[in-house]
Amino acid sequence: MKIKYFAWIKEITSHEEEQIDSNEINNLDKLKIFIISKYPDLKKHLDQEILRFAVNQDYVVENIDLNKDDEIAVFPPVSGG
Amino acid sequence: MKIKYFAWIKEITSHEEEQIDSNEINNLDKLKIFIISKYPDLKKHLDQEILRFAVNQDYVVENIDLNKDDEIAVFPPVSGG
Amino acid sequence: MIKIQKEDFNSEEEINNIKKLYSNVGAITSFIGYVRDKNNNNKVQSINLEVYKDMAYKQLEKIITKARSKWNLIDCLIIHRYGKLNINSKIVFVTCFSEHRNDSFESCNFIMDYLKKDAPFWKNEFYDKKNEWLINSN
Amino acid sequence: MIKIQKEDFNSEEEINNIKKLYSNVGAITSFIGYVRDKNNNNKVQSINLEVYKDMAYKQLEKIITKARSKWNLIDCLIIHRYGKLNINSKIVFVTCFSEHRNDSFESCNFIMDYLKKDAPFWKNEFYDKKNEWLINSN
Repeated sequence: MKIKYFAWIKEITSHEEEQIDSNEINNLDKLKIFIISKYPDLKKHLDQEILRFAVNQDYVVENIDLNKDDEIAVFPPVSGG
Repeated sequence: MKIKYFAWIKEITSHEEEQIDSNEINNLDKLKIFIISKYPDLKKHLDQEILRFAVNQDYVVENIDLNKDDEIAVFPPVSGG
Repeated sequence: MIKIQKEDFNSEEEINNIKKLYSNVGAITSFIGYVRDKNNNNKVQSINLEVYKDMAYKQLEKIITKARSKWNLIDCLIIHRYGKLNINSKIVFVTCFSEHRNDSFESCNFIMDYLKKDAPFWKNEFYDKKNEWLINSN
Repeated sequence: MIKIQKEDFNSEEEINNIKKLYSNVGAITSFIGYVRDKNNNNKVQSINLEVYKDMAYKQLEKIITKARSKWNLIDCLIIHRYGKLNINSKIVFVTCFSEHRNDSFESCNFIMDYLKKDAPFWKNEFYDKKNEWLINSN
């Protein structure tokens, strides 16, 4: 699956996109655990519920299953308009 | 004083402006009486409170004194915008 | 600024002429009213808009003053046309300039409310075989 | 219609391109958001607006659909810019076309509310010696 990072999240991860292919990361909660282990600086933001997650361009709050060709985005609160 | 008529009121009076100079017409109530005597077709609209009056470009509802150089306007409810 | 004119106008230019004076403007809300092709189930051909110009300027100034007392308005523009207007023509343009969105939105709506209630304009609507003077419902 | 673009736009032309399709449009409400010269007491030099484009289109479509279900909307246009924007630049343009005023006013305000809450754009504001990522307050 493809993971995308935006705004200052991208500054923490140092890249805007990565491909993660593991049979074990098959839902959003597992992906969250994977991400904060890879980028420990994200942990406090996840704990403070500052991180937003979108799966295939829709906001997702609950844990949901993930598929190989899903696009998951991780980003901070928006500030458009 | 100068009297101005607008919209369909003007169609009843047949002109858009007239000069009235009488020492007796020294307040708005007297002017109203003068107007409906001169244009009897206006009476029912005055009675139904459809006529609007403005003195020197401000709406006036109460009876007020009128002066020689006042501009009084008589018109129906507005429909701008 | 208040303009009462027969001519059409370009909303982009009108907005830019005022916007360029203020770098603190963050929000502009505009309303444009048009002549519609139908009204009360009658097919409209055109309208004739009559105005009492001196009073219209005075009343619209009052409305802007009232809006300024209620919201943080940086500037405000009202353009109202008069004369013969065909369908699809612009009739009225109200634009409110403020730092933040809420002030521009609410003041623009407020000005339109009072304009329709107090500004001395009268629409004479022309249909196929008759014409009719309109009354604003509010 | 939704446009997510770097380029500036001409509001008069954008409105006319849609208005000419509908003779029953009597009311248009537009909102334009600009880059202000100051924010939170900092003098702004410029902003960089980042966007997640695919998601922005999808979310803005959803917001328009929701607005259409609540008000009588004839059409609707959203333009949101991204990239480097200097002060006084337009950021966002929302225009709602309806028969009557109330529908255009309320839907335009509603769309702006949801756009600020849900649309995946991020402002990075550049001051004299630092920069800062913003968060919308609502």
